[in-house]
Amino acid sequence: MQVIDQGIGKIFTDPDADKAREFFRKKNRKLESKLMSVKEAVAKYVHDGDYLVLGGFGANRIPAAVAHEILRQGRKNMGFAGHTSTHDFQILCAGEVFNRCDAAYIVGLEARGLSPNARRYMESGKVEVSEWTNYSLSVRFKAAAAGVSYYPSRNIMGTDTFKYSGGKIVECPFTGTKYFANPALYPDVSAIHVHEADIYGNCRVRGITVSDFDVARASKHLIITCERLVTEEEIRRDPSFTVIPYWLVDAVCPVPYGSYPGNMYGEYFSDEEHLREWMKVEENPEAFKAFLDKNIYSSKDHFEYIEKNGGMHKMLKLREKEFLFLKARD
Amino acid sequence: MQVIDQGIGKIFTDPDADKAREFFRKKNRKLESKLMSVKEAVAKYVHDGDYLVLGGFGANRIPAAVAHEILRQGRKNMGFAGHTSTHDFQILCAGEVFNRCDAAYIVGLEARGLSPNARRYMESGKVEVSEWTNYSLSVRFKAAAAGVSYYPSRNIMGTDTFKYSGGKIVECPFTGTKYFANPALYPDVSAIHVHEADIYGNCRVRGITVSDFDVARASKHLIITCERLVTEEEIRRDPSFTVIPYWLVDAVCPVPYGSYPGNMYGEYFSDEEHLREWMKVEENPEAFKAFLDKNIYSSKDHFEYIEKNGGMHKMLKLREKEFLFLKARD
Amino acid sequence: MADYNTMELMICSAARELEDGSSVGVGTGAPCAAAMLAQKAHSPSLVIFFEAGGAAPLIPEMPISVGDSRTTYKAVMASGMCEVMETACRGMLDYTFLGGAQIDMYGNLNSTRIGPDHQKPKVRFPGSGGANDFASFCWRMMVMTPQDSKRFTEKCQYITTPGWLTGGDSRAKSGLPLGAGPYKIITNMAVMDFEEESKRMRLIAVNPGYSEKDVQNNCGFELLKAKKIVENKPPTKHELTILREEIDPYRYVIGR
Amino acid sequence: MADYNTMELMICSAARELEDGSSVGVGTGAPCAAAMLAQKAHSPSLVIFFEAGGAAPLIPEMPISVGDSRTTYKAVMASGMCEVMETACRGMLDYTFLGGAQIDMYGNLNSTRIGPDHQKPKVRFPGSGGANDFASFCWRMMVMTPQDSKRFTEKCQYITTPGWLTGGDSRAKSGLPLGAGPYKIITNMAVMDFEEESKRMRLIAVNPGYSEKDVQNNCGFELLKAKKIVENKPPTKHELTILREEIDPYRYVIGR
Repeated sequence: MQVIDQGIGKIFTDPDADKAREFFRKKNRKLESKLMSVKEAVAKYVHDGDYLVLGGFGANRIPAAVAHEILRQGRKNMGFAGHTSTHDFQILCAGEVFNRCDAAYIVGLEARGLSPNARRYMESGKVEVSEWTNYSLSVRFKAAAAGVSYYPSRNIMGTDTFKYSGGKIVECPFTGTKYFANPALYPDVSAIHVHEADIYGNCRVRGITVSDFDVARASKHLIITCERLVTEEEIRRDPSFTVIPYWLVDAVCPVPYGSYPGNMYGEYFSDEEHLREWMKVEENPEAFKAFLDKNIYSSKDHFEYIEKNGGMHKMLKLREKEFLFLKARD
Repeated sequence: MQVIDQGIGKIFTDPDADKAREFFRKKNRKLESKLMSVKEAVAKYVHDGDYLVLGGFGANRIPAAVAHEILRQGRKNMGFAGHTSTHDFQILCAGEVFNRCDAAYIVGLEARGLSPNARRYMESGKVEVSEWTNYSLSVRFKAAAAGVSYYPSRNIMGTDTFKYSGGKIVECPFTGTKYFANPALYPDVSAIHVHEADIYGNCRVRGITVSDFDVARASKHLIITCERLVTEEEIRRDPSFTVIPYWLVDAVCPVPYGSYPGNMYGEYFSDEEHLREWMKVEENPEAFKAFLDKNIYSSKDHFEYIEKNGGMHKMLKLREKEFLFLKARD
Repeated sequence: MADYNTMELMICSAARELEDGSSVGVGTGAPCAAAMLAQKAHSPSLVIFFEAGGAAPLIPEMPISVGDSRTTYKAVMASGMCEVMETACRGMLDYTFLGGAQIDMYGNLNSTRIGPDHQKPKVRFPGSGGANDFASFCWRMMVMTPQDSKRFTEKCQYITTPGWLTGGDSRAKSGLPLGAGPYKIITNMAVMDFEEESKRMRLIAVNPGYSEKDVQNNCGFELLKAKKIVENKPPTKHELTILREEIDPYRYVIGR
Repeated sequence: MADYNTMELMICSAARELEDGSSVGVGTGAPCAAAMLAQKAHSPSLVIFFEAGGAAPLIPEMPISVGDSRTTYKAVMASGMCEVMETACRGMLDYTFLGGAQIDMYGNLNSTRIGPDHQKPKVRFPGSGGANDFASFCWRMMVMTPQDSKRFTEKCQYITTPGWLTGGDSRAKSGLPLGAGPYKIITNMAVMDFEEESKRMRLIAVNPGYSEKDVQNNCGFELLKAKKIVENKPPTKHELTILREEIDPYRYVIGR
């Protein structure tokens, strides 16, 4: 195919669809329980050097428990998709977990400002970066979910975002229109937090799905954390609601309040107080180290972390915020 | 772009994404009632020569009332997407409504056999046919829904289905893998039958969605028939369930039992007796003409058609079949 | 021992190919019966997909349409055509069962037309539906069909659905996903596979009551023959009981 | 008359651009406040989209994230990123509001980095997020930004998000959708549009209390000037009441 132009960014994962097929051919399709702890799931499916994706949207429906556990288990040299990655990005930067990054939205926490530590890490030269946009990363997942090696899109062209991407410019064979070719992104492992799952991994999500539908399908291994376990019967009662079917899933970890301190649609709002504290303490590397020790490294799991930050009282307050009984930024 | 090979089939619609954008730029985004009768909707949005798509899957969740009304209003020279089109195809062939067809699955009614009249029509030479597969037609809708002029897929290559298609073979700019380029299909008008809609056109669908998510987005005009009107408040109560948002929709026509004689998930099963009668009577052109006169041309609407075929007693029986109290083929 | 008909034997032969924990894309009729039988007899974890969107249902009775409510009964997911076909394209579907009006020695299928004029065919059939897609994407494509020399033809008048195309490495060169292709052909008389290099159809098992010669006489091209041709095993009582009592009590498929 | 601050004026100016029945893709902060104000003041049918998937919500209070629960409160649909961006790419989104650390005379934006070494930047910003996408797809891109000559720069150190690129027909040639591009730039001092042929930024309105010279002095490149430069209308009482009492009672956006 005639390539009109191409970016200089690296492609950190292999877009080859036949190689992905060889992997998926061997993926387990048996209906068997995948219940395990987050600790077990990370030990089993997240390896040094793997390319990682975290679902949700930065501080909304994020697999926070998995991100903390990755730090506790000391994973290094990973690849990471910065696909509106905000608080999750902040966590991974704290552990210097990755050394290559597909950046669409990183280092910021939206209206909350920029993370000093994430900026330090990204300005250190320790991380190799290719640039994309949120939609282009979505399309890269969508192409992988469709089992192909690329999909075309109409964004990005003409900018430095293109120049530092790993994409190429091609022409439509029907209209001659130029397109940005997005290479498929098949992550080695992803973690997604959902509202409900059964022990086999059939999942339901409420509210926005962001790119998780495609991320789940594109990923070679998939760790699910869920607010609530439900029965298989409940899943089969109405199959219209299933977003992620069990054959995509490798681990199911029940983690109530698993998106904390992030927002979980219909469940609890984000803990803005804690997120502000996190941003603030990052300004002082020593204090930040102590903060991480307390909240992540010396906590044995997500529940201990929550306990240290207000426990069930805090959770009830965040639930009141979610339902607008309290203002979001209070 | 280098084209390695291409089919000889015609592309009946313009895949140009910029032209589609110009149309959609002017499409109404106001939140206003689109309630109207099927008769009004067809008069307003279905024109001679238009390219038409009917949602659902042949005899499952089909907009039967719209198909009948198209015959009553005598539309001709249309284009049509035969995307697992079974009983709906049979209806349109009875009216000789279209003269060009993108064929993926036509003339058959799956396990029920082949439609004698649809076969006669398709063997008459009156219809220009391009060949595709079900998935390729889905991808053509998906590309249009994404606002691009093509998407690549890995099927069809090496066959006569490719040869008689309007697609082309290109190479992936990353891997060199060959792909079938599917030209985007932006229908002039589509009709989709759904479970619930509000007066603005926000729709919910239960059970399989087939390709309707993409068809709704790809279409320049969209007619919705629904089993039940619901309030806007009910739609907004949980936006997770909305499949088609109102800005895609031009007409909302409440038609309870609107998929009859087709199946409607969770509502009523198909009327196999009536479908068998239809197949049988097609063998005799004279009898078929009388049958059509009775059921379509002399019926003023879908309710009269249902009344002539067992009315509410029949509907109750089909509901019992749907819930397995009666066997499907009884 | 002979208390079964050939359709029952074909369904049982097909069902045995579907090992536990595998996945299969099926249509209505005999393929669906085979998948249901496999699931009830020996492969409880068989994942059944229908092209219209039904995924892993607990099928309560034979569907009439691959999109009817039976195909999503107590299913794990009610999705759509892209979801199912893209699951297949990612390499997650092991098997599919297809059919056609014609089949050639490379397993290519015709379900589109008879007659040379595409715009005015002598006989128009439905076309691909999802057959071309499943055959392109699923690792192992199987065919259940009656055996006669008109159907098993030297050259399909139209190739709707890819088999091994013109044999050898032609399929790999075509651009279709690597490693997938026709696997077994199950007829009322025999079971065939495909010779590894040439990709030509090869006789590997003959059904009780038929000879190798019967099979060749009812085939419009020369069949290769495996070194050892076995006799196909008849249905077991267990299989027949499930098939007749649970799956197709009205004998829609097995009775005809 | 002067009982408003420049942020309030900017939000009111921006809101007035959003006519009833149009659609807009917004982020958090001032753009969201402008869209909310438009909806409450004069455009009840304004369709608001958030890139994470929220579509047509009845926003109860300012969101903190474009994916938080406020963005789908009583929404018409909770979807995903592809759904929103593809709706925009199909041509269904009329407007978007963006910002950046730098903007040049063609409306190109930098929100990625300062410093020449991409792998070791002096300052790393978030990058595109959905900004490049919205700017590529939405018909009319607008920017709300404080005006100073560092921000309004001759040449962005990095173009994250496309404006008119290098002006003239360069954007049309780039492959980006035809007819879309930067429309208005709303600052604390003025409103600019883009001259039709050259696509260079052009002063069209000055805010009360500022002169044309103030604007040029706070711009790092030469601004074109419209034949007639008007004085921008101050916020009305009605607008201010809605903005202060309903939209941003805690003055998160307008107070700072």
